[in-house]
Amino acid sequence: MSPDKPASGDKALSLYVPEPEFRPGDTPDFSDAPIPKAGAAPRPEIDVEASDIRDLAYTIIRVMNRDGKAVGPWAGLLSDDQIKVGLEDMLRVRAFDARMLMAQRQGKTSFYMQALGEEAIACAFQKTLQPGDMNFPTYRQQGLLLSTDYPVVDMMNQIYSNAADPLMGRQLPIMYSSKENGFFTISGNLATQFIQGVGWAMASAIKGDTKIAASWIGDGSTAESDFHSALVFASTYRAPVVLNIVNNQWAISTFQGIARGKAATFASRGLGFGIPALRVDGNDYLAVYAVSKWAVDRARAGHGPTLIEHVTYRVGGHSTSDDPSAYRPKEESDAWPLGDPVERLKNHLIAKGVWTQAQHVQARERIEIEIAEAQKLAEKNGTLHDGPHSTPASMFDDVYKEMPLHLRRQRQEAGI
Amino acid sequence: MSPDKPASGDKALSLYVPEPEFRPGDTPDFSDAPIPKAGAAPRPEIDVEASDIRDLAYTIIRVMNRDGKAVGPWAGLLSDDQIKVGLEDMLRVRAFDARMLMAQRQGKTSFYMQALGEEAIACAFQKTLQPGDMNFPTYRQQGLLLSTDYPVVDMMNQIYSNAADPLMGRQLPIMYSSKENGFFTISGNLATQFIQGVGWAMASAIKGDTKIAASWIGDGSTAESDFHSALVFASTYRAPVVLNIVNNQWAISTFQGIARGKAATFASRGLGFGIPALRVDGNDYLAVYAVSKWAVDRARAGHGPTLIEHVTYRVGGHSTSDDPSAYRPKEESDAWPLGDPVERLKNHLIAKGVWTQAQHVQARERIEIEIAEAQKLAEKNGTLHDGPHSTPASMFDDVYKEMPLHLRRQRQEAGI
Amino acid sequence: MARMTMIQAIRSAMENTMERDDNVVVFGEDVGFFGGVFRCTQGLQEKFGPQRCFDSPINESGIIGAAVGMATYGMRPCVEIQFADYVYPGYDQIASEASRIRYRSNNDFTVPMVVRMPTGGGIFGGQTHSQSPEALFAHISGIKTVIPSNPYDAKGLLIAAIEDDDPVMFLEPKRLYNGPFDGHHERPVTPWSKHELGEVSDEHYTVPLGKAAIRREGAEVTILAYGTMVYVAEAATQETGIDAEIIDLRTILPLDLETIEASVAKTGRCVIVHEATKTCGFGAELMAVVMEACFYHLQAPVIRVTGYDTPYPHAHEWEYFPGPKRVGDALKKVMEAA
Amino acid sequence: MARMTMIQAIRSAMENTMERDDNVVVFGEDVGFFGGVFRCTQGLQEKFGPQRCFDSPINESGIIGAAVGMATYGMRPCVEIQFADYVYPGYDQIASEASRIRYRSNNDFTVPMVVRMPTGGGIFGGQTHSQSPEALFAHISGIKTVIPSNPYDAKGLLIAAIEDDDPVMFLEPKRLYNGPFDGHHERPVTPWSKHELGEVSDEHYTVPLGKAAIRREGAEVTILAYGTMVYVAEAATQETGIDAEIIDLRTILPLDLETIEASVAKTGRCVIVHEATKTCGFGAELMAVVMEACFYHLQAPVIRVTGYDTPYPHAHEWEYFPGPKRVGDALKKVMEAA
Ligand SMILES: Cc1ncc(C[n+]2csc(CCOP(=O)(O)OP(=O)(O)O)c2C)c(N)n1
Ligand SMILES: Cc1ncc(C[n+]2csc(CCOP(=O)(O)OP(=O)(O)O)c2C)c(N)n1
Ligand SMILES: [Mg+2]
Ligand SMILES: [Mg+2]
Repeated sequence: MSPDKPASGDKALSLYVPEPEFRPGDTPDFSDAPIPKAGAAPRPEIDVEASDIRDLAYTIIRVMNRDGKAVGPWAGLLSDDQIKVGLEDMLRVRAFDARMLMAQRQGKTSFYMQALGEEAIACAFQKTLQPGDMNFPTYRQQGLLLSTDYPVVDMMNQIYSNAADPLMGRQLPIMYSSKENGFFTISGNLATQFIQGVGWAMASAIKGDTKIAASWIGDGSTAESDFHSALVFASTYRAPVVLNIVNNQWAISTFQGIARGKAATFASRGLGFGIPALRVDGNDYLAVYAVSKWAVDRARAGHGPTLIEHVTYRVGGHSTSDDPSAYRPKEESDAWPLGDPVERLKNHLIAKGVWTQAQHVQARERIEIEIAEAQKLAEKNGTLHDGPHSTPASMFDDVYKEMPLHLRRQRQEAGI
Repeated sequence: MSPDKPASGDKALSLYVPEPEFRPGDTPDFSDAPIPKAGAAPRPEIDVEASDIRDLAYTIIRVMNRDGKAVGPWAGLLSDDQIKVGLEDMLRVRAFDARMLMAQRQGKTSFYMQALGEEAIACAFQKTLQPGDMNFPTYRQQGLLLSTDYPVVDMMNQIYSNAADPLMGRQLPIMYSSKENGFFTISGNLATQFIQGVGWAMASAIKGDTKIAASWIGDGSTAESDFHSALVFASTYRAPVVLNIVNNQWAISTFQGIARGKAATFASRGLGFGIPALRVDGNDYLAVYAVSKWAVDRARAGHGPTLIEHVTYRVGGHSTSDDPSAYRPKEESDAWPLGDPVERLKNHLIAKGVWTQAQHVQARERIEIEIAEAQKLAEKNGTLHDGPHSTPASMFDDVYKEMPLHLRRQRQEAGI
Repeated sequence: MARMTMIQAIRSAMENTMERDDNVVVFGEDVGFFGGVFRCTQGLQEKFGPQRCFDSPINESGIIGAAVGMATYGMRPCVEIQFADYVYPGYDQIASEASRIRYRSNNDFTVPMVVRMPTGGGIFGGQTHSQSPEALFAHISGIKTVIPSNPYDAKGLLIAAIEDDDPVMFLEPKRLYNGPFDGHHERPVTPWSKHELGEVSDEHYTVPLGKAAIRREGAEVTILAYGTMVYVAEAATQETGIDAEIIDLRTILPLDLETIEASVAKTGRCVIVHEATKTCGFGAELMAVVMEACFYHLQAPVIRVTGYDTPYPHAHEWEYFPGPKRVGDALKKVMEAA
Repeated sequence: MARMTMIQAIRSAMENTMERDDNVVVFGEDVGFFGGVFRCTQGLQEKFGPQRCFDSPINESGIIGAAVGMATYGMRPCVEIQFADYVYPGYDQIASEASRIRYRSNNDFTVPMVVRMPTGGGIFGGQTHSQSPEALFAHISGIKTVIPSNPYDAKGLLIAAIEDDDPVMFLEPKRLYNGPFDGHHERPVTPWSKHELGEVSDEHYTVPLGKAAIRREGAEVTILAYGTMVYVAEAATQETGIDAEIIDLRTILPLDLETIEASVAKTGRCVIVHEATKTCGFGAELMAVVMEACFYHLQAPVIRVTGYDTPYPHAHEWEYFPGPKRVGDALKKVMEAA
């Protein structure tokens, strides 16, 4: 069919399959990774057009420099006290994770997922919201709840599926729900919440409300179709929503190259929809706060959606069912150049002269005790395998608002 | 939760719902539409990186200028004879459409869809392919088949669901299939073929073959999730595929703003995946050919996928079930500045001095007679409502390679 | 009171609920300015503005996913999927999300959402404009599935669905939009204006979800049907002279078990009719219900008359479609048995 | 010959077919370097290279859509969906595409593709790691659906599925991966190495699609089961002392109608067991099949023992799971009846 080129001269094609740079046994080395200097990225007005800030989708917005100083146009938004609260929030997430990981190992529940190394993202983001706003989180945003006043013990009750579980033992551990605290019921199905958040935001706009939504997704899950649905709807209707991608570089055993083909950035996907896209150092609490606040303000002012890619690293296993040493070098998280979010924020406060190592140790211990006490309380309500649980008959409740006849019959037959 | 901003000061949100510029009764005026000059866009090497040619996703690559001259770096690829063949291909599509539209109006079949105004795209693209390559078309790429040697009468037999229908009357009219001619079986479900084409191309690469695939989609259908799946897979595995978007500005009654939110371009969606993206004047046969050839060569040379946005205008109704005067001004297609692809190519040949108006009329009449004769032949094989059709029993065939017992029983019960 | 087509009745239901409750919004492909490819939403954008009735991108998962989000905010979205055949890309949002949000969140979030979709065949729409996917909804716990057979019910059921606090799949037999169709495609179509169930009030009223209607009382055999098949059943009953009791299920989930059980207990015979493919279609569940509750009353095996287990063919529409002849044969067979 | 777990048997099937036919490729989420979250593809990338076994993006529609494209090229993709609960985003590519391409193109294009997916409960996986969606496949014409219950069958059926020229959904009861599980969760698990059906050849062999296996001959009642429920049925039979004939369907579509019909004709009683939710589950179709073919042989109403019509709950797994007690009660009831 081609008028000028014979098929015979063509060379054989071959499939390119992206591979991560390092596998177990390799020595990870990120010295080539382009890490822009803190303070270098400009801070645009919130009503900017996406096309005017394309570069922000390809850089990494950073605030804290190596010396722990906050620099550049994104710095200076939080008071010392607010920053200390942020540090404590992250410590709380870390202590909570450690305890619950252990509880799962001890057989007190079936499953757990930690956010180790990513704590800054959810904790800082939550502080940019107002009461009534709604997060549509994934399973790795416990920091959103843990930096509100949601009772830690209720989170544990849920994890234990015990008699006080607010979700009646119906959900897998960590699949919390709290409308009150702006935390949408977590789904086990990836990405579905990303478009739901957009829909919720559209509803707020239709009703002339002032509330905004925040959708959350992982790097691997951006490949899911509902990521696309969300961008299409958010851009079309300029929904008041912040679209957060947590790029922790891994999706179970699969590195980020499988979701983005080693080219472009996740953030840059927003540009094809005219959605402003910003890439931020996810291990820099101050940068996450500043960028998130920008996007939240933008949404609330009626300028529409923002896509944020939070660049971080998943330090722990994917879940308690996973052992990452099978597919990546153990040393990789240490080698990763953006460091630990808790250490970095601590150093910032110390550099500022408003915090000491001793205060830090004290705070950590206090929080660990808090968490341990909550755990004791929760375990009084039972654990997964030893019970007690909600009554078995409650299994039939709330499938519908009113129980239809066929379910009433089934419950009767079950004799429970 | 926000430390510094009270909810009370916020102004009410409101939902933005994009509207087309012109509705019935308005006088369409495109004098503001940015139409770049023919010949202005550069022609990069085929192994270029997407990030080096971002601008090509935001412009319109054009070859024929107002005087019908072919200008710029994308010009000069086709001989006069090849261009004449292209013109005749387009005339064939137009004559075919006119006849079949009429046949549907006369009650000889249930449904028809024309490609009026978009003929250049499929016709020019097909000429860049080699035997064995595979198109994954939508329902509006009849030009792909009509510019090969696929029998016109078989297309009509399919449209009539008659006794000679190669698809046994199983498919809605115009849902052709021809592996032999590189035309994948059309689906009624939008966008599914876009990722299938990527999979086919991946298979070719895995097998070390030299064949490439071309996927097709409409502007409205880029909103579908399988558009996203296709971009993710194509970019990850650098599949040898050309991803074609036919932006004819309408999706049934819905203008393109609903799929792209009045921002960015469809082409620019490729950039977020590191896929080179080119926007081309879809009514300019020479430009479509040149850009398509570039992308096909790129794929075949192993440099991976390209996204092409063909900018055109759907002059006719969406299908025979649609009357566009209900939702857009009748004059809109005339006002649209990129003109008619047949007229433009004709003028180019005349400007070159290798074609005359008389030759053109002659060619058109010859082709119309060809089509009319094919129609007569096809009608000898029957029409939808009068028959004859394939035997009713064949309805049960080919659901599986071998008919399972339950279907054998059903066929028996049917007594046909 | 006025005579309405099913299209007008459906539109009237949306209009009434939109008037009463500004949480009701309508969107979907081509439903805004144009009013929908079947014109069910015509005039709604004009009356309520583009924020209450608008065109959506062509993305069924997006339509349903956005509606789920809106519903959890507190609105009552009523969205249109252009053809039931195109609901599959949105199936995950139905089966994994809408259906389970109340349960998994222990009532913290709920999804009062309606997904309308034209369904069924008989219009020469070929494989992808003719499907009847109701069984795929009935298998999912947490959603309701409604299939009206006439303008009066369509309006009352749709209002009930929009006002219901759980997600409802609302399947509209497109072959009935303009008149009852009994499968006699060779005869002229009767318009709804000639049918008593075309008599529809402009006012707000509901027909309760989960209640079947007995369209014809009869003593010899029970016909379980819904949508277009109700009229096919009527034709077959008339043509065979068999005294069938015709039950129009209207809601297939929750199913009106009591009405079904009482009827089959009375007649001792049963024929089940639907357009969808046979294997694992909703007829299988009806078989099971009858087996479980009425076994000792049965005088003959229950018979299913359904679409065949093939894709919906274009040219052979009338051989495929379960028409009055096939239903009549089943009635005769079930009467002859035992 | 060797003793294999079901995981090893499944891996062996892929290895054998990949060796014999370089058109066989394997991909899915985490199946490449890591070898799959259940390790079913472990070692395949190392042996056959990353072009034959590779990780995919997390997009089930993409996985299945790409596989459809590859199959129409002429390859035989065997893809993994990480859990059956996650197949819904890819449902459109199954129900609208894979299933109909042969038919709609009149054999011009075909889709020899296998979609593997771990299915079923019993592992405290909660709502989204426990589902049994087989009925949603059985309702779709043009695809086959297979559910093995032991390593020997798993290997033979998977090879048959990969070599089959039509699309096959291959549901792997994950609770059986490491040993037969009879629902007695309070007892220690027996490994496959202690079970004769754990005896699996390294060589290529097939178990034909569409043929059921009679796991236990019996005279009093027929139990229709598949997957994990086969062992629950065995336990219930043993515990009640009722002489049941246990049929392991293995393939639910095409269904081995003849074996079912012969057995129920013989026993005159039938109990159907599956994990999936009841309404419109595959048990409904089995009910219908028995009703249609064996009505005059039946001495008692057929009983379904299934998952309840709720999402799969986490804490109440064992109340939800259809265990030997519930199946035993059904056996007793069906024996007492009439
Ligand atoms: C629809 C769907 N497909 C697959 C899975 C299985 N799965 C659970 S988490 C996960 C990886 C997600 O990775 P990412 O989005 O990067 O998030 P992270 O775990 O890194 O936070 C996968 C594949 C799922 N839960 N849902
Ligand atoms: C999954 C799916 N959803 C909806 C439809 C109904 N539909 C058919 S064509 C069409 C518009 C497509 O517009 P576009 O992609 O711009 O292509 P064009 O018709 O302009 O060539 C719609 C909504 C469909 N066929 N499939
Ligand atoms: Mg990740
Ligand atoms: Mg279009």
